[in-house]
Amino acid sequence: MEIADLFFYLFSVMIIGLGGVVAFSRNLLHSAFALFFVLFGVAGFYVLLGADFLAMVQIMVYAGGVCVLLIFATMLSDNISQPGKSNLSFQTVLSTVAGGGIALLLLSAFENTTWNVVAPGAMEPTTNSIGKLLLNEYILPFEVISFLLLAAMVSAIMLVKKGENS
Amino acid sequence: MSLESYLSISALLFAMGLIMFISRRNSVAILMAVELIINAAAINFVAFSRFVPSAEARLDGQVFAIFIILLAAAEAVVALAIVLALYKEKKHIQADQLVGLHG
Amino acid sequence: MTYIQSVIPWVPILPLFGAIILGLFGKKIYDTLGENVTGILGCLTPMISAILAFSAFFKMLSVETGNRIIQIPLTEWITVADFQIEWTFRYDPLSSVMIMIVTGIGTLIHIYGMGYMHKDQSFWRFFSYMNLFLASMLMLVLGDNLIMMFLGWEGVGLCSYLLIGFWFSEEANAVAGKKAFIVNRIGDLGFLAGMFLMIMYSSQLFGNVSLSFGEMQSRIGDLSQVTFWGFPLLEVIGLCFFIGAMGKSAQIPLYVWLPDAMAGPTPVSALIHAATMVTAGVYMMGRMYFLYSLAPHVLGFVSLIAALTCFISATIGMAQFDIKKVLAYSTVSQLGYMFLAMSVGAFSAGIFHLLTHAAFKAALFMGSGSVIVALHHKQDMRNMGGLLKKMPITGWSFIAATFAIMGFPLTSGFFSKDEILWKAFIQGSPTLWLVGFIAAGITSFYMWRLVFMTFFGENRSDEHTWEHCKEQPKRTVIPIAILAIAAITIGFLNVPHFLGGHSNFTEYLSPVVKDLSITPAEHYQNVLDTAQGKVVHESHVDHTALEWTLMVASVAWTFFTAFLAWFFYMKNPKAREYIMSGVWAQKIFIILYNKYYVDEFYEMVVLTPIRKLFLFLAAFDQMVVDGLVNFAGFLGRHLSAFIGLFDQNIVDGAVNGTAWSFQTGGKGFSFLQSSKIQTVIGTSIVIFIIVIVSFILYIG
Amino acid sequence: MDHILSWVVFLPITVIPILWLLPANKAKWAALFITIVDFIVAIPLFTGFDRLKVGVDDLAGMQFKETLEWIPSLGIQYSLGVDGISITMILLTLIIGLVAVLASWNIDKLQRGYFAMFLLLQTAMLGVFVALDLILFYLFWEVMLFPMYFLIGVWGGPRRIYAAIKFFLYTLMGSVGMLLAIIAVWYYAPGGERTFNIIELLHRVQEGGTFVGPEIFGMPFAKVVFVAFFIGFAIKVPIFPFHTWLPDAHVEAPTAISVILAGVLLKMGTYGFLRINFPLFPEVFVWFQDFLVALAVINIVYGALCALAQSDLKKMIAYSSVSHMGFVILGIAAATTQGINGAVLQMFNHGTITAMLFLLVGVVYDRAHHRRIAGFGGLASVTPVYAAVTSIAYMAAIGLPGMSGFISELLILTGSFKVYQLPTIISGLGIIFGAGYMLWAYQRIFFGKLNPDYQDLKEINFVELCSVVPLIIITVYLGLLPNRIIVFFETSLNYLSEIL
Repeated sequence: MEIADLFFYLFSVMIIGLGGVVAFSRNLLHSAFALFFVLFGVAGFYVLLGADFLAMVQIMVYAGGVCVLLIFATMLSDNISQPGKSNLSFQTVLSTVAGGGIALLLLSAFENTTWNVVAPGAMEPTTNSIGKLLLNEYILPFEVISFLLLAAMVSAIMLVKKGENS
Repeated sequence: MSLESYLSISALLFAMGLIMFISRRNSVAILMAVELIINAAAINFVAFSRFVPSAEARLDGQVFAIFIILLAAAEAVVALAIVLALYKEKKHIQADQLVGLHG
Repeated sequence: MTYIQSVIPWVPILPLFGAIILGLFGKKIYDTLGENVTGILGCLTPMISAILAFSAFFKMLSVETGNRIIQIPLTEWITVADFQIEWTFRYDPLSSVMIMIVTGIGTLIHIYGMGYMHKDQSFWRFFSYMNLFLASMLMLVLGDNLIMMFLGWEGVGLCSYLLIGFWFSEEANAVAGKKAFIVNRIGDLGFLAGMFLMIMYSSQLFGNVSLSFGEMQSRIGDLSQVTFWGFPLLEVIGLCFFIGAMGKSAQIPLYVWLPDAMAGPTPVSALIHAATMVTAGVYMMGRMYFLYSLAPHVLGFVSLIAALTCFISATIGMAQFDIKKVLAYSTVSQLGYMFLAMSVGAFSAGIFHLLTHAAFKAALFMGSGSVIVALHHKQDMRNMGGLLKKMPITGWSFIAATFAIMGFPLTSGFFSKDEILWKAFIQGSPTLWLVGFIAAGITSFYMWRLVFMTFFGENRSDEHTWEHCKEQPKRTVIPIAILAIAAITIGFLNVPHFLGGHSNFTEYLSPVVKDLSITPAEHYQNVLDTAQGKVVHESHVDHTALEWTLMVASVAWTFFTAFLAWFFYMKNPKAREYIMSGVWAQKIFIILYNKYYVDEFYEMVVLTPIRKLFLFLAAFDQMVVDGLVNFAGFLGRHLSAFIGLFDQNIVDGAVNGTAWSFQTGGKGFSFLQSSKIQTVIGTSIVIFIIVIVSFILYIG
Repeated sequence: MDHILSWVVFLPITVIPILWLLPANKAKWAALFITIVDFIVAIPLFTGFDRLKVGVDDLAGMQFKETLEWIPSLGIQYSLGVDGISITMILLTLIIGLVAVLASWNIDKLQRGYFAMFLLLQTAMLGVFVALDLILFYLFWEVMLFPMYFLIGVWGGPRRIYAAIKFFLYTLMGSVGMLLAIIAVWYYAPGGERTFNIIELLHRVQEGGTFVGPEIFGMPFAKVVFVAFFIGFAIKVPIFPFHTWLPDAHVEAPTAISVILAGVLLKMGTYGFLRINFPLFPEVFVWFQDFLVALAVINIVYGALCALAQSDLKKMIAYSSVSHMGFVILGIAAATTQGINGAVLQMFNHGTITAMLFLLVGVVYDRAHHRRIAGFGGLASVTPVYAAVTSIAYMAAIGLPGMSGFISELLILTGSFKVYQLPTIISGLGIIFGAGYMLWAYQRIFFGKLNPDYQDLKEINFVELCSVVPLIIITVYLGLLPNRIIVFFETSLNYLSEIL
């Protein structure tokens, strides 16, 4: 039971627990904050898996950026406290069946596939190799992503602005 | 820890995201559900990149994860912009009433 | 030699430059520098080329007769495989005579034109066209091969079109121009056919063809053996070229355009339709005498056409009242004479008559032109008369020219026409001579009728024109006088043997144009015999006595008809009314006056059927061919409409039926149709799971 | 500059995106600029062209070759090349393109769209003449249709939709037949190994290879494929039964487009004959020859007669080009050296002369907004310069010696006279009718009394003049010294005439 396994269990409990809060809490704000911490858990996983740069990116971009944005959104739309129960009992049944089915399916798949994996090597800093990788092999996606982000930003502004003057 | 454990955790997270996605009425909640699902996928990527046998493809998973995060960010931005625009328009963002495209 | 070679190319090119300069900048020159300068510029280029032409002629005289044929190659024109045509000029006695006529008379007419076209607002355009005409006529005459001749041939056709329709504001002139061009074009088709035959067979026999006259002459022997569609080749080629000549030189079937060409200004009629262009056909036959001398049947046909033209146009000329129409028909009849000479093998006589005719006919036309201008563009002889007092110089030169055309002894017309009649008698047939003889009489009758009606007797025009009628300025009158003098004197160039001369004109032409001394049929027979090696005896019979009698007879006959004209028109006009009053005379007069209704005949036989044909074809094209396409479109549309209908209620019906059944059954699953995104995702995942699970369980 | 052909072909379309950056009325300057640049870029083509190389069927003979693997699996290459037959056509296309831009100076509706289509058309046309691969040839052939449809359909006259659709469907029908023929030729290529390259196929045919294939509807294979190709090209020429689209297309098309239509598009049909159709099936051509001469004579006389009956000036000129193209067919059908040389020369001359005619019609149409010959009268007194220029153009069209029209007609008639005497004489009648309708129209428009409502008709302006004058210079220059251009295509065509 090395320290790593311990952290693994800690983070997994954190993710699953807070994931449940996000999913089932009545109050939207609660779920927003819960999501914030779930992201932290995931970042922890990344560290465990040797992706230190990725964890940092996750925390900064995802948790810091996107999650805050979500929180803004929940704040702006005033009906936070409105009871979150689904309007149709049928929907909850459907969701549990779908969710559970997927989970069971995946878990059974994991069980009986033989992964040809190799024992993980030593952890080494990944930042500059990721950087090199990004700018050599993955230059095209890198450029496209930048273009995409620009487009997203512009469209977001347009959407909101159009709303303004109509 | 072994690969399966990471994968199983991400599967659970994925399932929870899915359940939330289907059952919640509030658009913002749905977006959160999407975030969950995306993170589940990212975990898988990183897990595989960690345990993948070939040496030179070691970091590909992580690069993909980065891209996923970026994309998620872009997606969130746009989705929220739409939601807010809708909100301004209809004063509510109940997913099941927003059925403009209804056949 | 080199002098000629350097000078000759300039003769046609100078007027061409003149035409281009006047054409492009004429308006500006006319507006800025005024009419005189444009006129002088217009006359300058013909004058220079005239000087060059005469100087080349005198230089030619010094060259011994042996090598008088000078070719001046410039560049290659069309070379495609075995078809090599070059730009080469050919200067030999025949073309020297022709270019002297063209440039000499051309310059005089240009000077005359300056006076005639006074104060006409498109003055500059007139001179540009005239220069262009001179250039293309010189090209025609100096061309060494058939294609260059054809270039000139079509060029003069174009210029005559432009000049006839010069005052284009009246529709009639434009129609006359168009008619002239199209009739010429029909003739040119004959010319083209002749050329193609020549090209085809000479390239077949000899590998390459350049259509130059020297080359054709050398190959004529072998070509005479070949037959085309059963007829001897040379006959067919000769006929085709003659058709071209008919179109250009207005012989019987294709002469209709010449009288209408009088619609153009008088200098045009003088230059083109009297002196130069119309003689192109005669020149062509003269140039290709070697071909015609081996084609006796064609020459027979030519003599028939020539005699007919000579006689008929002379008769029509008698009945015309428009001064220019009379001269036009006299030109057609004189051309008939020239072709008559050609048809009996007297090529040089034909060319000599061409020379003399050019002189006196140009003088006559210019004289009539100055009369018309004096009477403010009235051309009807019936209200003229007694103009001699008012216009002495024009009058007397007109009379001198009439003496020449009548064939008054020792005048040019006498020598040239008498030569033709004589050759027609010996080498043709007595009937040919008779027709020519009668026509000569009629010619002198209508010429003197014209002179008496315009210049003598009392004045029939109204007071106003009578006061204004005065002698034309120097510029118009002097050229007429010069030409009138020439008409009288140039006869001595070719005094025949029996009158003591030694016809040095024929001598001069001899290296290029060899006359036949016997009838073409006999000549052809001799050629065949020599070909088979049989000995040929040359018959030398002395005919001086016969010549004298014929000459005296024709002079007497022309004097008599002149007297008749004098008697009817001067002595007592009442006698004329008396004869005219006769029913028969009236009928004949009407027929003659309406030109045997030839124009109407052509209209009926040729033009209306073509007009009907193309209207029908256009309609056919519209209706049938287009119809087919539109019908296909129509069919397409209606087929689709029908299919639409069919589809509508039969197929659609079935579909609607089934659709209705689903409708009700599907209510239960309507939630599937709802657009809520979540339910859609959910159900699809559930279905996905079921599929995967069943897949694993049953197949896995 | 080894890829000169590709440059020349694709240069025009490079400017299309820039058109949208420029303000609308500047679009025409861009078009003018690129056509001039295209012309200059093409000059080494003509100076460097080796006149002695015969290129008809041996690959070495083709000049400025470029080959790129395009679709290796099917053996389709992007191969361009030029030889005697196509060099003059490229020159013609460039000249006509330049002149047509000048002619469309006062297009005011949707200028950018107009010039985009125009440049696309220009590229397609150049492409057709240089393509050596059947599929590439077919591609350019189809691409050419597309802009023409819009150019006629949008910027045309009153009945433009009908004319555009008719033009499009007609040519499309033809080219579908052609596509099938191409595939048949590819599939049954002699010598086993399949190729689309025209020159390669021709080479094999010369080696004695024949297209052996199954009977189609009972008729021998080679004949059916020949006829399929023939119909495809005949529609373009146009030849008698397929010509009805031409008058409508011309009447409705704007001036510049009918200049291009008559100037270049008609030549594609005859170019197709010379390049693909006839050399590929020499023995079938011999069987087809008499019928082709009959068609040619009908084309000449029928076209001339119909022209006589037209009241619309543009329709008359359309029919006159049917008649003139009939001469080209006559020249090709005779297959003698003079005949084919004359035919290619006539293709070039007809291009320049008819372009002049349509430009001049455009001049009067822009001012009077109608084309009825009867509607005009006595214009010569109001617009002398315009009258003079039109008279030169009409004289060139009649085939007056001293102008290029005469040389090519003379060569064609000489060539065809050697083989077919009577048909040549009959087509000689065509020349007379030609003189008839040209002069008749000229007289009705320019001579006679001045039509009152045209007193103030403006004289031909500078832009129109500088689009017509170069053409006149070319016509007169080629009239006097035709060898300058004959020498370009003489060697190839002499060889071609031996094959046929």
